[in-house]
Amino acid sequence: MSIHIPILIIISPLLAAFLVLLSRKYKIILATASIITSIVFTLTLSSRVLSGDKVTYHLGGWRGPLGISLVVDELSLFFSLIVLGLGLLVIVYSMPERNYGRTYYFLLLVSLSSMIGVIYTADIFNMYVFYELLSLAVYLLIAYPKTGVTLRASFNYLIMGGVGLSFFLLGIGFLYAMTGTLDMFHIAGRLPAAFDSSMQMVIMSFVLIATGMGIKIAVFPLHGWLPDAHSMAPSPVSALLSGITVKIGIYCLIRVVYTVFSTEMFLLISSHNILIVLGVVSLLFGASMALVQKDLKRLLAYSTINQLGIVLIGLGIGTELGLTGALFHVLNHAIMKSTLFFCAGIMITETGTREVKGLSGFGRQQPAITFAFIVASLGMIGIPPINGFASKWLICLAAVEAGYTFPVVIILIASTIAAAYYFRVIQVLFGGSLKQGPMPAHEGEQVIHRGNLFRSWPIYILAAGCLLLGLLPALGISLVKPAVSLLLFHVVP
Amino acid sequence: MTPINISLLVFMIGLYGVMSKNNLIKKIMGLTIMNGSIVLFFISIGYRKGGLAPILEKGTTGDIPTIIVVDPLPQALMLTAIVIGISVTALALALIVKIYSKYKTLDIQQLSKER
Amino acid sequence: MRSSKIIRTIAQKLFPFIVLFGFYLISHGHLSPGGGFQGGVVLGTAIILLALSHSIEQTEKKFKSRWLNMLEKLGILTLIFLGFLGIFLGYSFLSNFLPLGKPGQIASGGLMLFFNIAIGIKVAAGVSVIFYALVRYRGEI
Amino acid sequence: MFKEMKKVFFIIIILVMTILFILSVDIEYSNPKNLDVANYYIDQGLNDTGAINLVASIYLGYRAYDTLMETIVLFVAVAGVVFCLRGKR
Repeated sequence: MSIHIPILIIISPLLAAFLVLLSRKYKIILATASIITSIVFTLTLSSRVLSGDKVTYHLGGWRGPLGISLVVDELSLFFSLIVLGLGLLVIVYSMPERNYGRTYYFLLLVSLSSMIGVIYTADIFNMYVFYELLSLAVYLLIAYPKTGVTLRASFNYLIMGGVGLSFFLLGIGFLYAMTGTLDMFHIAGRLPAAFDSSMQMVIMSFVLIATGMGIKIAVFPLHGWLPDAHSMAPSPVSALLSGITVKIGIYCLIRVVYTVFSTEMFLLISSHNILIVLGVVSLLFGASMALVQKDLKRLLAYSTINQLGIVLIGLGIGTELGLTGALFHVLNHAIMKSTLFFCAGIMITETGTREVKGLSGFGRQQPAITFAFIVASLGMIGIPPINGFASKWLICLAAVEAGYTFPVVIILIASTIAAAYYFRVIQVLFGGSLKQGPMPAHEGEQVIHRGNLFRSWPIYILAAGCLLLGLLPALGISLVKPAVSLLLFHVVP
Repeated sequence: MTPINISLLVFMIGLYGVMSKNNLIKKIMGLTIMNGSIVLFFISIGYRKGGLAPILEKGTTGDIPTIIVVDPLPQALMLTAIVIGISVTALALALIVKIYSKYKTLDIQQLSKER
Repeated sequence: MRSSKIIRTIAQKLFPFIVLFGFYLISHGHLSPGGGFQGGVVLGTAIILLALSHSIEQTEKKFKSRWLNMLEKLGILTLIFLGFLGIFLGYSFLSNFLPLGKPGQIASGGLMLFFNIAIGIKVAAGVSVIFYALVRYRGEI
Repeated sequence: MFKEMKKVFFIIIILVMTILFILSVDIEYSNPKNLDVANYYIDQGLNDTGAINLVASIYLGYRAYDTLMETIVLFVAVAGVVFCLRGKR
């Protein structure tokens, strides 16, 4: 049974998703149990993976370029642990909400399982299929409240995401025409020969795939869908989108750049400079747009564009230090942004408004939640004892080492702007007394109490994670280190 | 002009439709055109000169076929891609129906003005 | 709205043949052009034709949308179960554990026939459920 | 005025991209390279999976996992359509 673990990790949430649709009562228990099962399976794999050998599973027994195989290596293990851990917290956070029915949990489980599918697969077309499944589930999760704004945001995302995935599929077609196979490791083995004979096609396929993924991770000129989608969705879904789903795009980009197109080819077509430029532009854009927002969740959404720019800069530098910083920042951003969105969800239900101004006095009412919010936002700015500082510092160090001084200046400027907008929110939180504005429709004290219990646990856990990773950055770096050494010094099997 | 070039041209036409049209349904049409062009692209990169459809004769017992057959893999991939395209289109049309019943318009300029 | 008698009669007479053709496509998917998706869409079209020519309510009495929903879930659960059967029998997920027959016969594909049937039923139910949902929607238009 | 400018701008961008695209494509039509995997499917597909329709032997045999996921994609779309359009009749 132990050789079947990789497929069981993917199938168990998927099976639970369909069982959720069939049973009326046990939806939450089923969802939680299946995710916990997947986490346990992943942890049993981790010792084998970290000791250095890849876990490979051939679906249907067809190996090599013939069929589809699942490969769990250090990079996919790292990303799948982030996805499963945060996914469990998202499910726990959305438990107290009564009007999330069966369809909600179904879509949540399908999206989590398809994310793991994207991460584990070694076949590039299968990656496309899973990405499309993930996108469909996410469009529906955004449109879940069925109000006009969410439907519009979901439709915008559908159009942009559809175009992006079409680009991705066309890039896959180019790769297939050049190499005649779809398995990523085999493509990587055959691509240098194709590069010698027709360089422009290799470049074109890279451009197509990078554009497709660029739409999904919302780099500057292609970011149009993100602020609406991330801010209008229900709060747990916002945390899911901003914390995990965007990271899947980054994973695909890393996979394609470092496994399919090798590092040498990446440097040869000088795409690292393009990544750095895009990162710098979206960093500045996200920071300056977040500064002028009045809506709390929209501010957080623009902040996501800002932080993803930093990750792109780290990826573009491409040295060992830069990659370590980038992957560490992926982990940190996932933790911090989910904390912020969880807190924002509580703030919005308590005060009944989405405006930053309406939050005044919340800090005195619920000090613990506010403390978590402050910890996470200090991490976003990059103030030393919190985890965001460590990864930003690593990226800056790598940039200086590799001779890029300009991005460092930009990162520092953007951090100052981030400080400006986060401190504005914090100031309002401790400002005057809570205005008795339009209070939300709370019926019955009991619901609120139960809600607060389940809603605050995930926040405390995540905030503790922020502090832990900030005080002991060596812990986080030791998580990232195997993946980086795999990416830079890998051998094609 | 081989079918490969034509498929890329059609892809760009679809992209133009998605980007420049204001009507939501026309945007979805553009998406469908892009999907169709990708199907044409994949089928034409698998074509061999004089190739027949990849279905062997009824009597063969596993010998190497003497006839030339086109590459079956892109065709199998496109079966998947077509179904995915249909799913996206169906979902988008359902969203459009719902959006229309909320805002009474399909024009994206007017939609972005409404709050 | 009532369609004319000619259309109703022809649709009624055509219905069994379309269903037959759909099942032919599904069951011969590994022998000739066709397969689960194509056959399933043809089956779904048969129901749509009946609903368009007769009234929707009349068709819904015969093909209840609750049953169609159940059939759809059943199709997918069958697929996943067939995949797991491979694991239990000592092969890997989704592997073909049945013996292969003589090429060209209907039993030659092993498990493929069952895959095709499950997919076909699921697609037929899905297409008709989409049709019902779009037709019955009475928003504030 | 502004609208027409936008349209012309789009058309120019699309034309430039198309020309770049078509110039970059370097595939010989009707004479594909790297046929080893495809030839394996054509030669051994019947022995391996027992289906004389090679496309079916790929999408139900070698790549059945893709087909399973594609079915689930269709299911999610159906569930989404029903979810979007139900209620308030």
